[in-house]
Amino acid sequence: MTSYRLDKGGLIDRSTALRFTFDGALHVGHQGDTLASALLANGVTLMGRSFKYHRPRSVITAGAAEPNALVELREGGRKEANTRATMVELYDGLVSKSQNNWPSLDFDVGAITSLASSVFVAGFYYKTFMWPKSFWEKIYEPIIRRAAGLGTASKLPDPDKYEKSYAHCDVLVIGSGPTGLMAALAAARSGKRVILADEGSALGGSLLNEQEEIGGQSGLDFARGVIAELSSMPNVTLLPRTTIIGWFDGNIFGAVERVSDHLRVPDPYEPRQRYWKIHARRAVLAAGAEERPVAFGGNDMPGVMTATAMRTYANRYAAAAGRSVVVFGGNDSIYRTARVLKSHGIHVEAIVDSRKESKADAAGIPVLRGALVADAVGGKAVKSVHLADGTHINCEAVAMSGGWSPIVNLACHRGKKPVWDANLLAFLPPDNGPAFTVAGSAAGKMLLSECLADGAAKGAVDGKAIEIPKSRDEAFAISPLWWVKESHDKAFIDYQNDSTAKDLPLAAREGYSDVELAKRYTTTGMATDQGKLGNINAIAILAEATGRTMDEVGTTTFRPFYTPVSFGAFTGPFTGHHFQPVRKTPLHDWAEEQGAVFVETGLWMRSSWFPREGEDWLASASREVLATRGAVGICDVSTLGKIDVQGKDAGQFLDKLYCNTFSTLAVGKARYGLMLREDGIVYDDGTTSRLAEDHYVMTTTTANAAKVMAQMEFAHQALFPDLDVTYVSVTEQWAQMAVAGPKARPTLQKLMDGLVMTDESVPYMAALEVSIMGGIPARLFRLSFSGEHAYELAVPADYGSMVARAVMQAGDEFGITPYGVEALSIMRIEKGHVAGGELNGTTTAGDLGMGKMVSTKKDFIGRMMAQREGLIDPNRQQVVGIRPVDPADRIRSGAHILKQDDTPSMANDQGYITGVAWSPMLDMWVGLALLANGRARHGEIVQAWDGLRGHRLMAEICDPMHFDKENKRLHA
Amino acid sequence: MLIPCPHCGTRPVEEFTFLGDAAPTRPTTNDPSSMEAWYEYVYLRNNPRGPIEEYAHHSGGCRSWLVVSRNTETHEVFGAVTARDFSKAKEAKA
Amino acid sequence: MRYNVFSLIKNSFSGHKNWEPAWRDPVPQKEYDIIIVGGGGHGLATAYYLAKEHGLKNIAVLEKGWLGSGNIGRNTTIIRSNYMLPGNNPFYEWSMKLWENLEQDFNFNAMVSQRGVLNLCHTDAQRDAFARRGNAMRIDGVDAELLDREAVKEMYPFFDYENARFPIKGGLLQKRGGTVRHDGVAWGYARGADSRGVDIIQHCEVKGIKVENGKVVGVDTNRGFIKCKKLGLATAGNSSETAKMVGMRLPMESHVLQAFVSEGLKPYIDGVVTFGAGHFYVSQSDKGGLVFGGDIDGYNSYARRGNLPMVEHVIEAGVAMIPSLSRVRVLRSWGGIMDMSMDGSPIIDKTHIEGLYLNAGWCYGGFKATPASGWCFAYTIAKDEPHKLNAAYRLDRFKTGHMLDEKGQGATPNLH
Amino acid sequence: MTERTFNRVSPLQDVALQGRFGADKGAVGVSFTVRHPMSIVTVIARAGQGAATAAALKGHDAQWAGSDQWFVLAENRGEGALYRELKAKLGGLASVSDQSHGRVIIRLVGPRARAVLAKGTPVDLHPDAFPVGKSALTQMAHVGVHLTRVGADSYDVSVFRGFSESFWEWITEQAEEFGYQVI
Ligand SMILES: Cc1cc2nc3c(=O)[nH]c(=O)nc-3n(C[C@H](O)[C@H](O)[C@H](O)COP(=O)(O)OP(=O)(O)OC[C@H]3O[C@@H](n4cnc5c(N)ncnc54)[C@H](O)[C@@H]3O)c2cc1C
Ligand SMILES: NC(=O)c1ccc[n+]([C@@H]2O[C@H](COP(=O)([O-])OP(=O)(O)OC[C@H]3O[C@@H](n4cnc5c(N)ncnc54)[C@H](O)[C@@H]3O)[C@@H](O)[C@H]2O)c1
Ligand SMILES: Cc1cc2nc3c(=O)[nH]c(=O)nc-3n(C[C@H](O)[C@H](O)[C@H](O)COP(=O)(O)O)c2cc1C
Ligand SMILES: [Zn+2]
Repeated sequence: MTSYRLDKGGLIDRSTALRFTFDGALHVGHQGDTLASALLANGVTLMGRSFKYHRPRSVITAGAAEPNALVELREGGRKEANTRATMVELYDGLVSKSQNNWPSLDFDVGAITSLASSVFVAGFYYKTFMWPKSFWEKIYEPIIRRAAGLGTASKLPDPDKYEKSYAHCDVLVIGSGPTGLMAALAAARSGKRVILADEGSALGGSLLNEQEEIGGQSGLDFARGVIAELSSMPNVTLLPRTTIIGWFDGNIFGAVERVSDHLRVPDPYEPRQRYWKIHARRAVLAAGAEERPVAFGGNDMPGVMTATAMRTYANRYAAAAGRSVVVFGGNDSIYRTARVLKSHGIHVEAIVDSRKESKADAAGIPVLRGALVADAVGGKAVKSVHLADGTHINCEAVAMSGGWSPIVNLACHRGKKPVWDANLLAFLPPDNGPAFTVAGSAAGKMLLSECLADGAAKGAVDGKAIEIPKSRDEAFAISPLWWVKESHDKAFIDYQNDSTAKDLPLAAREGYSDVELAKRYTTTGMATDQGKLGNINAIAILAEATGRTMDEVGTTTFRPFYTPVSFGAFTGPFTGHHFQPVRKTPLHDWAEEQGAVFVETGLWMRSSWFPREGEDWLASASREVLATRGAVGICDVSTLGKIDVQGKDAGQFLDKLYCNTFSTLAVGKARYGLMLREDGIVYDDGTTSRLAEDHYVMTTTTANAAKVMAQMEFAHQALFPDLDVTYVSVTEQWAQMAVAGPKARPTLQKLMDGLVMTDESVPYMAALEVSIMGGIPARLFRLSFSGEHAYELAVPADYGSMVARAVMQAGDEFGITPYGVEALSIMRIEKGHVAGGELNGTTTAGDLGMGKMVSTKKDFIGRMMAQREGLIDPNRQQVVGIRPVDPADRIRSGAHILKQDDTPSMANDQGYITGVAWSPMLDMWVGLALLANGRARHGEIVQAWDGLRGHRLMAEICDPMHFDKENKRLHA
Repeated sequence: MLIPCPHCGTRPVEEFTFLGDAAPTRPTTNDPSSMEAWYEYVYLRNNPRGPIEEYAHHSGGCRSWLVVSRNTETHEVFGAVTARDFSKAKEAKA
Repeated sequence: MRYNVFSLIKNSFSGHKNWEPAWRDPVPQKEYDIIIVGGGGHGLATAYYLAKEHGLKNIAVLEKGWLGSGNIGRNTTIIRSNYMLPGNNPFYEWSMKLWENLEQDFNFNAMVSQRGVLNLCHTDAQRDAFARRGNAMRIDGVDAELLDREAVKEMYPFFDYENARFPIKGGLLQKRGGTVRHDGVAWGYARGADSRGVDIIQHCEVKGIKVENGKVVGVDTNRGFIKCKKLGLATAGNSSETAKMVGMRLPMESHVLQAFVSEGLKPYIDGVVTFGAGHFYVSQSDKGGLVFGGDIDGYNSYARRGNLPMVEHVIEAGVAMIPSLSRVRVLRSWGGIMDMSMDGSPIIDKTHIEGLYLNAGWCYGGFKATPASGWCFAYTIAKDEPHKLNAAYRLDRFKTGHMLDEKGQGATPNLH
Repeated sequence: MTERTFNRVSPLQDVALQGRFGADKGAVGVSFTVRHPMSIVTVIARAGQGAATAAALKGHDAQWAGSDQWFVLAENRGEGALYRELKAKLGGLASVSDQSHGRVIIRLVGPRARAVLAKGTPVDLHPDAFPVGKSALTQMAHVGVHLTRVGADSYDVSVFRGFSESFWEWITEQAEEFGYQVI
């Protein structure tokens, strides 16, 4: 086909030659083209296939609402499915492909579904594919799935970067047509902070696409002048290529800036897209209006498009949709369209005006009044049109205009519904108050002069007016034109979803007459354009079919996103390893030197084990346990939450937080504490030490540190505001290491400045402020999670690794070994100490065997609710020890417990294993479990049932303390 | 949604953690006869469609607990006070 | 008119002009034996089973909006029975069994698709918790498989295994889990109930409940007073408001949960997958859109729409799990109002008022429960006592301390 | 008391390497400095002592850090010296906790510093809303931060030490488009 590029005009740079491919064929376009305009200019009108019937499709629009010309853009990890060719700025080297066809776009086998299309009406699949039952998943559904969907998404990681940013302004103006430019100008001249955003590749809105006259110059020059003024003002931010995607609570707008999508690849250091959250004190929506198609037969055929699109292709892109055109509509703008096309040398065969009369100027072009286009005829391209009265007109393209729908989407994102205007034949935006106003065509102002004035008025700050330039208005008179029922071919409402005008009365007949039900039954409005083109036509047809008014039918719900948004934009830089921040302990460097393998624990990286040559995790952890229990080990416990609690009422406050008592704790001592939730369930545990009369330092578990802090803040501020207490997290100030084992004391002794460590000077549960290594302030606690004679030493974090190295050196003569959380976990299970598996948010103090700790003398969080019958029932699951009867067997965490002879069933389920460990001390697997009435069942033989992994073995219930029951080692 | 923190100024919802209705008051006694009151305090909520006074923690900011007045149907925010002031005012009323 | 391929072809010859309405649009009668408030999945299923299983007549479902306008019409359509507590497990498995025969039962293709539900785990502790859960399932005859990293990788090679912040260590798979077309469920139950004589009355809002001498006698609606002998409330996110009509306060908060759909794609992800290191779950609809969601926004809400922070949160998690999602586009977001209970489990029970029954507290898991919930609620209403399957869903369990807390979060509804 | 110093190791020691990075055209947009070692002390007024504490902190570099809370900063002080000094001075009025090792302060200077920070914080950094001397507690990149405007074009951001490396990676990446240097 010959070129459809017009000889002159357009905002394209003819001196550039941009090469691109579509389905492998090479084409050339210019800077300023979109992929759609360049394809049209190259005579390529077949751009895609429809969803259900695989009908040949081309562009319907020249903008964001495009439902048909969706392509696969780019390749590899950059491949994007469903990209609107109308929004793709052409770049050299662009690669694109058509979608949803096989074997080719031109010859698409899927089109045979058209033959059976009389069966494939709206909702057909709800009525069939039910027999035989097994066929649905095996046969029908896979076929449907393969047929459905449009483009193919890449399965490779995206190589590009994304960014997020906040922005704040006094006035946000959305849309930069005549309305938006005036609004931004009015606001900006007052000195206020203004952001002007437009999704177009350049600012100017419809002024870039139309032949207008404003202030004695062309609309384009007017726009350029305003933009120049705005860009010179420091209080103005211009955001072209930026779509406002939604309006949210607090007048917060989401926006996506396509920073690099117009390039083959982004510049280094530049993101592909930037997601903005704009906090706007006030915003003006100047989004314009969308032209509606008319439902006539074959209104989806390549060559049929909205009149605005056809004018835009001619004016802005110097591309002709066809050499001869029929213009069809029910309003005055069709005359303008015909004149514009004529001015570009495109032959207009006729203006087909559905109305009997119009005063508009036809510039000598033949006009058929009171006439209707019933069908476009052709196939892959329009060859002619049939009018309802049987007239036949040859043409290559049809420009249609059903009227305008103000783009009210954003104004409806927070729940309000638009209101029908029977004169304008348009849904107008609801009143959202002064923080978010709507101006120009988006508010139903269809004349240019009205748009300029309305924009200026709505943008003005404190009523400060700016001068409004004179302009020339086009005539605007409109009559309803929705559906030409004389059509023979399908008349499409929702192009992409292939829903037709006839589907809507069918839905109504079947009981789906509510607009929301009709939407769901026919899928009208659910495609990527979200009904921007078709919904109002659908409402009109539904109204007629059910004898209701437009308002009675109403619109479906407008929801974000205004246009589809890439996941990457919302993700920003938080991908891959940067999904969440990494939190490292002050001993990280030291642990790394020691060859630690790290494990994610919440956001922390903790040293998990310290393998030596040839060791797996189990061998390493076992060796670490043996070394610790045999002599001395050192473990990083810095991740435990540490909270400084100070003040006159600190003790009283802790008494409220814990079920046991802290106000009586002696200075210089630590105590284990159990914290409940208000519902009586255990929340957290840890030791709290009293450093001074009015100063405690509390520790929490790693997992709950932040939650406990929030609970304290709540308890103090909301429940007990009269207590004179302060608390602050000092977790990060201290590097903390457990030094455990029979040689712990002689090891640490070497670091002490002056302190002679004895059972008297540092007794069990001592908590002392000491000085080490010649003046480093430290805290020394004699605590033990491992069951050994052990200490925890805390030093200011910057010294952490240095001190850990010193401890290693001091312990060298004893064979000191670093141990990680695996070894820690083995030792705690050997000793029956509870941790995450048992503190699972459903256990009580009694379940954990700590019922005696619960005070009955004071008020504390959780006291009352803990006494409910369900929480004191003796048949509750209680913590027990468990070990295989045959020491060669391996019990597994997560196995359930059955009585010795019971068959597996929920009714027979007695509990489950919460944690297991290979005990190098006992030479067998040992575990902890929660077992119904477990404390009374020590010695019972049970089944450890692990059907999930195909294991079942006999195990013995025992005391949770598997090792050193008398705690001799602790006090050794 | 923007929350006017009395300490930090106006901040967006992502900096806050919510804990629901602030109307229930923690009983002051542990007397067994108060069980019903405790149950109501811990478990029952008015859960209004419309205005609510709710606890919000400025967890991503100053870490104060606030009581925010807001409409649960429109998400309109009317204001915020500190939980401390709210509790004291409630106490004074009782 | 029965739906099948023959009726479809036959109707195509007459241009589909002769289809009968899927359900009638009746004028409310003055009195019903049983009124169900709420034309969502649970209300419609209840009416269906009251008619079908208990042979009851003279039933109405009153729905304030259009049929299925509540959470049934806006959920992410995941069905599964991977629960672990004795009070929950048999109930959800019964639901699964009902799903498996549902369409033939009510003659409507709701596209029950047992594509498998895979929960990923990222830590040893999570794997242990899955082992516990999987065994609780298996012990009761429910299918469950524990997968290691390699097995997950074989199923979904395009997830992030190399560069992940929280590496995938395995997962718990329930092959019988999957998805069901949400609207189809509402419509199928509606059609099934209607054909058994139930009056489904749309745009009929209950505004008051009349109780005399401790007994329900009827409801005030925007279409007048309607008498009834028994009244079942199945109003999901609006439950506190309806309970308030008889002066009841519920152990419940209403929260907004958002969901999302991407542009349509050719088959991309086969089953349902949930990410274990952030809140994200995804499946692909028969139409090709990726349907996904995550956490509730976190604040009390009746607004059916959420805010951007949760959008970002969910999508960040999604891309962390599947890096190639980065260039896929999200098309639409919406919200529904969840009846978040104080222990994350539902309530199906009688109340202290004679003839008044309550079905609520479904959190984000009530879609999968629809058949069993309707079935059990119908039983409870018909027999005036709970069935053993819903015996644990007592309203007084919070008072007695018999919570059913699968997540162990306690009385903090927005954490369930 | 004599002030003793020890060799403190910054968690960013191996990460914050000097040089120029990112876009290499034109002047740098932002310069980063890690302020280390610093003395940082949290001061929290006891009940009813907010005003008195604030008065007692006159003359110190005290930055607002929440209701009746401050971070007091100093450079070139020995280990624990500032903490001990404030504890002695404020005894009874306020609680004092040493955080010198617990937080890392990164200073941003330059014409694009504000744009870099806006990528993280929802705080409006316009000088009318966030003048010199003002501090805010907020979040950036999933990390809690304490942010202070210390000059027209300069800001201090302080984060928990454990997050500092991650945070450093994020904030410097945000500056790439403007070109940045680490001093
Ligand atoms: C985004 C989202 C995702 C979800 N994802 C899943 C999932 O993947 N899997 C899963 O199992 N569950 C999921 N759920 C939960 C599930 O949808 C609900 O738990 C379930 O649908 C609730 O039961 P329902 O269908 O009866 O509720 P609804 O459909 O909400 O029905 C309640 C009905 O009561 C009506 N009503 C209320 N008040 C009155 C009144 N006064 N008078 C008359 N009528 C009234 C309402 O209009 C509504 O139609 C999700 C929910 C949401 C919102
Ligand atoms: N009968 C007719 O011919 C007729 C009918 C209607 C309008 N018009 C004319 O159209 C013009 C309308 O001017 P206007 O300024 O109101 O609109 P406009 O169409 O000129 O500009 C709207 C701009 O808003 C942008 N936009 C829309 N939604 C956006 C979003 N969510 N994010 C970012 N940008 C977005 C669009 O890209 C567009 O550039 C007037 O000249 C009017 O006379 C003519
Ligand atoms: C499983 C599922 C799939 C959906 N797929 C689409 C879709 O492809 N296109 C679309 O526009 N909306 C889709 N939706 C969203 C609906 O349009 C609608 O937003 C949702 O049902 C909530 O209703 P509301 O937005 O009218 O309040 C889907 C919803 C669900 C629950
Ligand atoms: Zn605050």
